[in-house]
Amino acid sequence: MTTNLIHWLLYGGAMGLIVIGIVGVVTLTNIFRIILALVIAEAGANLLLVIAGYRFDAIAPILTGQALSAMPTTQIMVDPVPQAMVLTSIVIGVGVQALALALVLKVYKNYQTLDLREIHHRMLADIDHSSGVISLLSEEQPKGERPLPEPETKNVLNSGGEK
Amino acid sequence: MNNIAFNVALPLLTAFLLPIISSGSKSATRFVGPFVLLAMLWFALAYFNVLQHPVAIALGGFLPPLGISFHLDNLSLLMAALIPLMMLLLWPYNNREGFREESLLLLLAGAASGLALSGDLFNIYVFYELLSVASFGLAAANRTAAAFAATFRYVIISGLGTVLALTGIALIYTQTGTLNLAHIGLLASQLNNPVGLSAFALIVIGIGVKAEIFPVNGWVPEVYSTASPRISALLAGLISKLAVLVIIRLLVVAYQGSQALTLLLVLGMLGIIWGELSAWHSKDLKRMFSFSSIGQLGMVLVAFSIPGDAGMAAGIAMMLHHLVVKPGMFLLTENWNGPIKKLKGAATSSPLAAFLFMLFALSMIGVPPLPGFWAKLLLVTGLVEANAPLYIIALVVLLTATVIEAHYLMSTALKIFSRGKKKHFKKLLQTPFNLTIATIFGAVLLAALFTLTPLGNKLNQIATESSDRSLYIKTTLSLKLPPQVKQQVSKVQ
Amino acid sequence: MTTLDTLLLFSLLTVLVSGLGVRLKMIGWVSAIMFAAQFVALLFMGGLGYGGSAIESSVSLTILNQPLSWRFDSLSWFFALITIGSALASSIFAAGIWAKKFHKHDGKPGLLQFAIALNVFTMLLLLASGDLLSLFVGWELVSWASLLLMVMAGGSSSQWGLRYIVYATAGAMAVLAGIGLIYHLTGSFSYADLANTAATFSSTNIVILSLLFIAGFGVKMGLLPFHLWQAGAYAEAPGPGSAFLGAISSRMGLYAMLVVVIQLIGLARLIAIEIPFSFLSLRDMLMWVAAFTIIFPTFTALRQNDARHLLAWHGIGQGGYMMMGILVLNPLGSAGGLLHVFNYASNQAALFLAISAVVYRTHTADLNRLGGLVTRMPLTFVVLLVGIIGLAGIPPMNGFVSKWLIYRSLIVEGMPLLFVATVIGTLGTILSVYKLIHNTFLGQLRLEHEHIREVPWSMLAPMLVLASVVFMTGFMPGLVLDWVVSAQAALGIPQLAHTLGGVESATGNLDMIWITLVLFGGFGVGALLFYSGNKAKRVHQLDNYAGGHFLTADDRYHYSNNFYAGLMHHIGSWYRGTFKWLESSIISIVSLLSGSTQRLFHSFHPALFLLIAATLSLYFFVG
Amino acid sequence: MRNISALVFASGLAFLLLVITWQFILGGAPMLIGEAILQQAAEELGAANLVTSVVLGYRGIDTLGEIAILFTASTATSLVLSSIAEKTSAKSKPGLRDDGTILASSASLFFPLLMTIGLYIILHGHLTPGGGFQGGVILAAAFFLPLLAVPGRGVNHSGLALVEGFAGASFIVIGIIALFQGKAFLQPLFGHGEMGSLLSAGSLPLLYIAVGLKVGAELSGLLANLAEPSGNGDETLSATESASTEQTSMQAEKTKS
Repeated sequence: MTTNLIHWLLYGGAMGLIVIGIVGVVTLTNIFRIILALVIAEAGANLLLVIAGYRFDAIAPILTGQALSAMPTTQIMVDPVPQAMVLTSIVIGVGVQALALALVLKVYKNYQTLDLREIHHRMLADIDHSSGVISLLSEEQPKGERPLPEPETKNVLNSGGEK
Repeated sequence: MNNIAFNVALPLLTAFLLPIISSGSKSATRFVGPFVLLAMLWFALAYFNVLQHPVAIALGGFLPPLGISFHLDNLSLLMAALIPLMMLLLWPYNNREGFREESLLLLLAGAASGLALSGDLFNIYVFYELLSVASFGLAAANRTAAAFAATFRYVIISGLGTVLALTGIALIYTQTGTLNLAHIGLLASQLNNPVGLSAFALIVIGIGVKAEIFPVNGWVPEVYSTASPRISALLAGLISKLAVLVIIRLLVVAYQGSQALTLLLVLGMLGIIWGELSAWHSKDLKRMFSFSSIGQLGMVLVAFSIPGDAGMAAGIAMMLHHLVVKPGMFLLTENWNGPIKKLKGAATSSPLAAFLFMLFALSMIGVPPLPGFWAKLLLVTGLVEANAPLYIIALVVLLTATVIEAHYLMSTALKIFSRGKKKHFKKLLQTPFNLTIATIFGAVLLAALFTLTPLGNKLNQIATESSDRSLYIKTTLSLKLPPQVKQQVSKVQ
Repeated sequence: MTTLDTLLLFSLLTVLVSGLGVRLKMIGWVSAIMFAAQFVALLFMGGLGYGGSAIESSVSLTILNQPLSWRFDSLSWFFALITIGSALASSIFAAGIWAKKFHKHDGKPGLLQFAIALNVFTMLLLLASGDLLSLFVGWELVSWASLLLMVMAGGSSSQWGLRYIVYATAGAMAVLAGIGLIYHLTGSFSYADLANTAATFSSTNIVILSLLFIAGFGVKMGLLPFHLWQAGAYAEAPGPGSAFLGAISSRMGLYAMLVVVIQLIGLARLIAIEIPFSFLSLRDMLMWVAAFTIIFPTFTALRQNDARHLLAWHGIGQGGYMMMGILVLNPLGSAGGLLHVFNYASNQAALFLAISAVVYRTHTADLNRLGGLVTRMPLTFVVLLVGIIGLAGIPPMNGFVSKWLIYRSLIVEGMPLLFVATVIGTLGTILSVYKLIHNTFLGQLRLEHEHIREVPWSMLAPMLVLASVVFMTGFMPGLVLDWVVSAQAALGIPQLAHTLGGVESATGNLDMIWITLVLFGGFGVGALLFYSGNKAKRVHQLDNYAGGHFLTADDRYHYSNNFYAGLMHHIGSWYRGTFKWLESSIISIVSLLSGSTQRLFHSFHPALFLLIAATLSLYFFVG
Repeated sequence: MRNISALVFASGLAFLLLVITWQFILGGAPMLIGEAILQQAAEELGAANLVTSVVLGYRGIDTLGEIAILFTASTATSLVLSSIAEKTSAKSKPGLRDDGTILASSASLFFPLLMTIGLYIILHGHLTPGGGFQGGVILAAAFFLPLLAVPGRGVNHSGLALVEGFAGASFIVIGIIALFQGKAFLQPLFGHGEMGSLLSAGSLPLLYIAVGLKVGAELSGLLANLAEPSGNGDETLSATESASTEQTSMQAEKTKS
């Protein structure tokens, strides 16, 4: 029972990290912090992975001392596979984070803000501009002059009379 | 001397060496990539001749499930052949800026091949991540402010997705104690519980970011409208299919229960509705195509959610059709990127492009006898055959979506074909390079039209083969199981 | 190589030749000759018109394990005859001088010929379909081929074309769903399997199937409420194109409905199904749909000020007659419905060509800008007159015969309300065609039309031929009734006993030869009286005075504006914008939904959706 | 609104995940392949560190994918940042800014130390905890430390590219050599040697050296790329600016709540 509880706490901690990370990504607006939140979530996933190979009273899967000569070892070892996987996934995480940071730098350079809302706004405006579409968002912020519809110059009576 | 591992090793090797090559000779940088892709194509095609039944290859000489194995059947080889082919078509031959884009494309090719071939869950995850990072780089390659912002959002949602997928993989590992897909398939009974199914859901949502699955595809319109058309074509055409392939493998091997299928069906349906409705509302071609791509991927998902061979055949057909049509369409957006209203006279300035647009649009709507129709027919008969209320709803959704699709595509087509002012014509002229590639896609579509019967037979063969769970398991695990595993397996059973 | 192969090959060749030579000047005549060749090839299969057995095509395909085959029976032959006939007439009309002028006004006469050829080919494919799959392939091809014809004029026609294609796609999808359901029930797409197992289908399935198919095929026929696209789409095509489309295009829906609903599923099943909480069977409901399809569009036609639109609106209403006749399902009614396909096609082609001839000379089809052309274009006037008499169903033209059959069948079957409805429709037809001929040919000649002449012979010839067909088949309806009866036999429904002059059966007698002779006798007497009296003095129409004032060219003494003002005052609100609310509400729903769906993609934090999706799907599996 | 729904759904997700966890804890996680590997890895590969056998042996292709990801990330980063780099070089390059002699000289002092440790860890990857990744990171730290101490000091990018290119390539080439010997791709070469000694475990140490160099070069390249713009005068200013925007956004959030 205690083993189960400890296990559960461990797993629960990993899951908790994941959820915290996700909540961070969703609720934060500063893009640098969003990256940090992502890092937390990744840490949670990695933790989960490494716990999957955890055994009570087991040693690290490295042969030392007499174990070297007495193969296969009699001592209980933890699962080496998740450890290898975690190694891989940490490095992967580093790569992604570095790229995300580079993007943050460039986004900041271009938009002079770290606020995701503002960035999103400006990005949509940019896309609309480059595709020549009048932005939906521009309705909310009119830019001074707005072209009025052309006045009806035709005499309605004349044209109506013919029809 | 022929080994499919080259399809992964060679592009990666070349990509690693590309910076060094480029410091030596600029022209070599440009030609080494296509050369490697041709070699990859040759390797993949060479296997088609040899392959009579699926084969597994143990990498590093370690037998699965301990080591990682590649699973070679018609479907994975088809993808492995399509990857270099698409890359060759969409290669930046006229890029003089340096080696980075080429390098990323080669990495993408290697990762995609690995993804298509791999039979190990974590290995798939690694290649998926490699694929993601390479596609992030390519998405930002335009270097506009909007492209950076869009890519950043893409990175974040994709990163969260991979966290979920990794969680799913960890859950599967805790349930089965193995990562090899075939081995997981053997132990599938242990996954038919809330934990296993949750793992599936997490993986679907996570990988679904790339597969443009419904709620996690917020990045699609942004990235596709900021990236260059070639990259959009690649992402929408090829990469999304590979992500779908992962889901199918998992589905076939481990999750044949109705609950997993229902999840896919619902997500697919929502994707169709959302994608097509949004596409209807969009006012420029790039976003229209991105949204319609979401809708199409939804259809693919719906197809795969049909149990049995019928669903597999329909799904593969839809997938291949979309793989040809969507890149062709994206290539046409290069100079037609203004609002749709201003496309008047486009047909006069480049009639071939207008013809191609019409061809792609008709095939996408599913007008017989174009290939799109047959794919849709397979889907419709499959849905009717599945004979469950939810599938009938999916049918209604599919057919309604087709009407909406017909409306927005045809209103665009009619704009393109209507007469416009002469002074706009120059602006609407298509660049010959992109037009040539789009023409090739069109030609492929027409070629498919004239070889429907053999294609259909091949499709059925592929579908039966890849929906055969026991065949998949047998193929990988017939490579002599290590005694311990055999023991454990028998114990578990 | 069967005769059917020859026909299809000729048709395909026409498409290819006219497609390749789209820019050549002579292409009009070349394709006209090739249409004639198709016509001859069709005549070689003439045995079908007199009860010959079906001709199989030697071509058959297997795609994705589904066989596709083609064959021709008497019904197909009957429809093919009308198709190629009207195509031939339109093609000849468009080949000569008309093409030159069309070309001068930025049109592409070669493309028109190509479009007609393509339409004919696809229609033949549809008519020749030997299973549900080839039926659907043909159906879709026909839909998309007619889009080409509709939008080639550019301008506002593209809007109508778009509307059309959306309706057509919706219809096609309904058909596809129906075919899918049949596939599920029978396990194949073949006609034989469907016919064999149809009796075992449950009532629910029959209801779903018939609703799907009737809605799907009904879109092309312009059945209410799917009729809004048709008039504009047909009318805005280039003149001869309108004639072709108006004559036959929407009848393809009727053909498909005949094959699937009548021949394969069987009308008896429809009669057996009662609609809950009403006294109607499913068949009765459809008949009422047909009745409203007759009335509403016909009275809408009354309101049109464009001659082409007026005619096109009639096309919808006349389709209702055909449907009505066939649904009666006694020998009289179904013969009437089928006969009306032929009669209406000849009338409509003649009328559209006549209007095109008027447009060719005057450059307008606006009924308020025409008038008095009878002195300038007498032969065109005659064609139009013959055509409208036929359309209105007045003896001695052919339209009377088919309508008489339909009325008679309704009376015989004891459906007085439906009979009244059809008569009301005919009333509307008469009123509106009167408006047509009055506003174009009668009354005051406009000053700007003072110097126009009759159209050249290349255009007159097909018109006159069509007019004579209208008269001859009215005079001797037995000629066509032979084919109709063969078609009835092919459909497997009771056949009509007929003679050369009309019908001779227990349920009704009609001898058109006798009626025509009496009528002309009457005319002869009248003419005798008229010409034996004082010679009339011919004056110019402005050589006149009214209210003590001499008339000038500026005075409009010919009231063509706001025709039937009084009638409109009373009934106008009844049908104005009928069912437009349906279309516009669907559009607003779609645009509302799509706006909100796109909002989702514009929401600034996509990760939220990931969270929600993950939570919900986990809940789905765990909860 | 968004925050509330996020919290609601997140708590739902957390609850569901915990429920799942509780469900599988009771069964106990099986260790199918782990156990098998523990038993036969030493025999098959001859590496004392069994994790290394997994990383480079059983899951060698994962490792290849992983270094490829690092390479991709660095290529993508330099692609993203390249326009900045060009701009910086166009502007007057700021001279080396000395941030203090103590910092600079201790950084140079640490360099050999870190290099040694890093190389040691890499070389003993098949014997003791550690290996190519861990050692590579330390190598990168060795290169990055001087850069932190003396901002604006350039990094020899072409040298790094050379190292990372050749290191990555040699990993694959070792794999391909096995292929040419008629073995499978990435199959370990050479004999096992005496277990526990430095020269054992066949080609695994070679692979780890390649990985270590690759990771080291990759990470230093990445860090240098990210650090380069901040060597610029106006970029340091932007950093403070970003901090201030952070503060304002925080304040804005506070006022909202």
